[in-house]
Amino acid sequence: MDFANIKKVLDVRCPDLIDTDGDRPSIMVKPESWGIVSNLLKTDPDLTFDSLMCLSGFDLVEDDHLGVAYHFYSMDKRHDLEVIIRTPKENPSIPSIANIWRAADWHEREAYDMYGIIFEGHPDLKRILLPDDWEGFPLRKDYVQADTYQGIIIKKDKTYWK
Amino acid sequence: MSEYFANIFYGLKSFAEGLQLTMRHFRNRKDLVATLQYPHEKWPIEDRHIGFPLEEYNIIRSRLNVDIDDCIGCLQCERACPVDCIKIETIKPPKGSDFDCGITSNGTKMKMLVARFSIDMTECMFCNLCTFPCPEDCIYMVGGPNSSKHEIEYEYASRDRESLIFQFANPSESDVLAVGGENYLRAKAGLPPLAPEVPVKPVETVSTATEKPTPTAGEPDVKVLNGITDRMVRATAKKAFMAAARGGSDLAAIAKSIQAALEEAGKFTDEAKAVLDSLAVTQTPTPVTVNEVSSEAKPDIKTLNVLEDKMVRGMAKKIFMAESRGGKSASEMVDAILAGLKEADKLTPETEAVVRQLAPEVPVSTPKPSAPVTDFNVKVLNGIEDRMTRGLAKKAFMAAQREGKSASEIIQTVQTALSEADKLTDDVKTLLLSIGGDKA
Amino acid sequence: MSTKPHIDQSLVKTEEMVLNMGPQHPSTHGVLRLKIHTDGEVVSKIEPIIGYLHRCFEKHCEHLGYEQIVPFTDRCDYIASMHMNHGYALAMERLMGIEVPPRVEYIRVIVGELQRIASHLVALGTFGLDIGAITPFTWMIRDRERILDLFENLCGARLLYNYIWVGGVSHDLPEKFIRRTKEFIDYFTPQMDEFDQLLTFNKIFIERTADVGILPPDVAINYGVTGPSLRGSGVKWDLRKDEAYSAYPELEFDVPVGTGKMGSVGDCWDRYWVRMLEMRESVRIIDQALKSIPDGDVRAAVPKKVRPPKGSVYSRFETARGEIGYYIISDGKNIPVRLKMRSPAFCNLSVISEIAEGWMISDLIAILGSLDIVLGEIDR
Amino acid sequence: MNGIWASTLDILTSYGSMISLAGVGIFLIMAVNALVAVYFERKVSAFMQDRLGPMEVGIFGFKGGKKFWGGIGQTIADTVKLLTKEDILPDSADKKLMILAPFIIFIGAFVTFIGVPFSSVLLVSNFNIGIFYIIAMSSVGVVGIILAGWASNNKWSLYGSLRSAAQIISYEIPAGLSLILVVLVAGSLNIHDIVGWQADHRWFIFHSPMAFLAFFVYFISGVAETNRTPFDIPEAESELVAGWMTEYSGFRWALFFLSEYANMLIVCILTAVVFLGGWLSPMAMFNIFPESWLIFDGIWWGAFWIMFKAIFLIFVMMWFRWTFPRLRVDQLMYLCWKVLIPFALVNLVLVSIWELL
Repeated sequence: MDFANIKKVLDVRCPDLIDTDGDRPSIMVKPESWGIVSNLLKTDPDLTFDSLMCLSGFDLVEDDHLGVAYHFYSMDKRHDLEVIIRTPKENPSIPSIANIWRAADWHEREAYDMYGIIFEGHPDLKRILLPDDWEGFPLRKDYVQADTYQGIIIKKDKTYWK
Repeated sequence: MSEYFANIFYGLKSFAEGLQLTMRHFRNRKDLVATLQYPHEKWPIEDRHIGFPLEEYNIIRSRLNVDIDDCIGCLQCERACPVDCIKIETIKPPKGSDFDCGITSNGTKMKMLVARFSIDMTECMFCNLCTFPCPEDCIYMVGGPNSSKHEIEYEYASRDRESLIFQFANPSESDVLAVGGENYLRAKAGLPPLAPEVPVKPVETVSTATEKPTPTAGEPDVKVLNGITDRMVRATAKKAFMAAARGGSDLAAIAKSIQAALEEAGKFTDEAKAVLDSLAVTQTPTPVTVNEVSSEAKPDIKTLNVLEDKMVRGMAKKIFMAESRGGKSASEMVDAILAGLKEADKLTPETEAVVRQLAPEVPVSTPKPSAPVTDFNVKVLNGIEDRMTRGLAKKAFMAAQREGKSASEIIQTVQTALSEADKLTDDVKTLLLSIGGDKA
Repeated sequence: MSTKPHIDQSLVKTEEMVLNMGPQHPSTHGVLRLKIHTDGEVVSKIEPIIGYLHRCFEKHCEHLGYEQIVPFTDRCDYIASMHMNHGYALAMERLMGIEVPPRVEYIRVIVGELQRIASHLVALGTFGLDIGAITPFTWMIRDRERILDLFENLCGARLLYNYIWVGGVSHDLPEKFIRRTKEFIDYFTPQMDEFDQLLTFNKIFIERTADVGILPPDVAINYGVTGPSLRGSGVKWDLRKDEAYSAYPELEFDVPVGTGKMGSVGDCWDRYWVRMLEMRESVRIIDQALKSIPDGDVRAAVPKKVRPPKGSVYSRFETARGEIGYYIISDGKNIPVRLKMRSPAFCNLSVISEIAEGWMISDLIAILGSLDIVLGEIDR
Repeated sequence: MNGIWASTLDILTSYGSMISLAGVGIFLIMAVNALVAVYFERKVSAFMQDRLGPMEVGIFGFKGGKKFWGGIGQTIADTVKLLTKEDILPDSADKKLMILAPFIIFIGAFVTFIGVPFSSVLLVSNFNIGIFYIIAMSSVGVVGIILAGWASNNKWSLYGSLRSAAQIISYEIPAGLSLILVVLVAGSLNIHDIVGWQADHRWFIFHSPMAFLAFFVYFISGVAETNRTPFDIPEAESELVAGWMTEYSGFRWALFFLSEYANMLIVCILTAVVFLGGWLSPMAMFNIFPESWLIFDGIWWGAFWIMFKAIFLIFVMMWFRWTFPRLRVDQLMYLCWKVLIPFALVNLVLVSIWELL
């Protein structure tokens, strides 16, 4: 079923926890109520979002908030949904859904690795792509690249180029 | 029990099939072998399997090559390259000078001299994005359909990194000087740029002498802000400067608006303040001394790079290194290299000129006075306020100019283009008329 | 007379051995490191450690123009880079609302299916290598060379093509391309029967792969496993059919699904067999597409400056390994604010700690091979 | 003058030098066999995989055939490379054991050659317990393998060596049983008597269906004993990189290689001698030719026939290698204990009944 009645079902189940902006087929959820909503999305008989397509962190510079975009899909109902959650940049934390959708386990670790978003309740939240002792979260817009990592120069020296 | 035997028999049957298959490949190996014995058989080979003959290649991805005399220095390829491995430096002859930069093979007149066109093949990722935007099709990958100009050359491995940087432009000394690029040459040789008696157009960018209807006494020059070392601060300062300059306000107003912009961005360092004060006080733009004072003119081994012949260059460099280790002065070095080259009878006049360059005497040529006259070119349209319309107008202007239309026709096409995109507001129309008007 | 020494079992301390398989290991298909706890031959715990091939693809994309990102998407999954290009182009076309001419759609389908065959040939060849059969690998690579020659004639490159752009393709088909592809298909069909005869129905191969590493369908969906590995577990899910894009609706082909022919549904043999059947389907698709390819200019809809409107898009595409997703946020400028690539092998690999525990080391290698992972797209 | 000759002669014939002469002879055979077998294997594998194999390296400019059989000097070049290559011993490894291990394996193969005949006369010493001696000596190599795996202090090598130990020891049983079957029928352990029996009657392989089956059981367990595919689990490339040989390089690795190919030769010659009538020419068996015809018998022809049969069997071993995937360790054990040994025992019983009839 299309986005309209997904929204209707959600409004019925959890009244004031979700809100949409304009006509875009995505819902915004606050971090605190994400635990309830995520459970609902998975277990509700006529929603059954059983597959998490993609979980991506993002950093839109304007209101210095970090965000996570979830894309769910239901294999048998053949409908999809986008959920966006914003958290402040100082201490970004979102409840983890790793034990509901196992696919989220690695994606959350990657979002933590790249943006520093803490996912509470995640089985073992540590860096997945970068070495464990890497400082800073690279994909944030205000990330300044260190010169050396354990003595290895990172910047490319193009002196021969002049 | 039967499943046990069934397993064994199925196993034996499948072994027999497999063995029989590999034996068939073993026996008729003549027509099944797929190896290309590289040093003897070169790719692409005739239709033994789906190898293609050369001319059938639609496109090839091997080394980049540039026909430098077709290159008009438009920097399109440099912008298209995702990994920035193309470096082009062009020198624009000052206004009105009669220097003829030449005609490309398909007839467009070149407006600047390409002083340096180097591609770093160690960085290039062979994605071929640079060959599409080139208006003259002068940058292409060798081989395949271009094999008439260059047969396939995919064996260009080399021992050191330098020789993988391909320098395509090698302008002769006289051309560069004629174009007024001696600052460029001195920069290349690591010397401080000439102290200009008469305000000489700086080398890289054309000075933005803004064409305001009422030109003030000394037009403020954005180069003055080069004094600020910190890149971020200088960028915001310049942006503020351009906005203010375009708005037609005079020098003091510009300085104030820059100061406001810097403070609001929290970047108002004292160094910026010093530069702004110097801007506001002195009317004529005094070129601020170059940021880092280059040390006493030390002969640089790079100048020997110009030598064509690898042997000569190698020998010259070897002696140079020996001498410089010995701590000799530049002139002794030059004599030693010349002596070394002479007894290996490799000394030709032009190699001698290059070696002499190591210890340059005080340059004697005087810079030609440049006559600032506002001729009719695309800068005229800077007056238009809104960025979108200005872009559209400029595009139409360039298109018309390339077809060689006269001034008024160009203005006409710009006007029609703007009206089509219903961007032709009345102040733009008046500006166009004022430019078109006084020309007709 | 000393009594027989009585050994108290509890005193005999046996402990698990921790082994590092990788990052330099012949059968981890790239720089993947598996931290394994084994007692004897049986593997009790696996922890995949990735990130050795991380090239900050997403950080790069935030400094590149939209048309400059295409060669970078190639380098993520270097074995099926046509699919990565096509996935990216599809996402951008949805974002910008570009309508692509039918000839381009057909070219993209032909080229995509050729690339699927080439990618499966590498996947099945290395899977056979992991089990120990060396000859099928060399045969498969020999046939893959012919596809690479076709691509070389098409766009000059053999592996990383930068061929499918936003809104079209970079070069039109050379005049002999269609005849040559026809030749390749006629040559390739009997070769597939040879692979079956040598490897698929070989008793030792069946012994090594049937009933090994069984992936139940619900676990697969929960872990986000997609592509042939998911279809091997019996789930009939193929984006080319279910989210029909490009010219696939006009071509008829069916989606092979694992049926537990040699063991149980969802074992290594099924995943292998699904890929083998998919290659035959791809041959069928190419056959039809070659016959009915329309004419037209391939660069008609390629925009001069790619500037998508402000907004975001998430679009999916069926590559050889699974479902690649591009989540692109743009704010009207010519460089993206955020480009997230959801890579299929990333999720397929995460399932290994679930299905490979309890098996022996040689089975762990077989299961890893059957999941067909490429580290380039896992680490991005 | 003849003083010197006399002294050299009696040195040559003195007891000590006879042994060293035989030793050098065996070493030469092993070296030449390794050279030829490696080149032969690379060419066979190449043709089966639609490639050409080594084509470039030649000896003194002569490259061998243009079309397919080029690259003759490849193995010589490899040997020189192996001998001159740096021989790395990891510092955490147990140095002494690591140096000792390859020599034990080499001795295992070297000593077995004493009992192996190359023709009716070309035999180092004609033991009257020939077969028993060979079986005993062929299990000496296992000790060296375990030592090598343990000494190189690398977990993967330890895996490889323990797997190999389990494999070789357990495959000796079916090999032994099928040889006992031959001894049972021929009535003596001595190689000459066995071949003599086959000369009087017919080749052992056609003796009875059970003997035919025993040939296959012996050949398969022979393949397993030399760690060749489909039983090359100890040095499985895809799992254990190179099993117990991983930490070795240069000369010591060459020794491993030498003894592997020597073991292969031993197994093939033994199979040829015991089942395919050693140095008897196939024409003699069918005795359809009249007596006077030249039936290629005698010492030199005997040597040719035995080597021809052995090399054919080596080719079959290589053929196996490039066709079959690799078994898992427990499947390997299953095949040995649940399939080969029951078959061998049943053969034994049936043959003895067959003999009574």
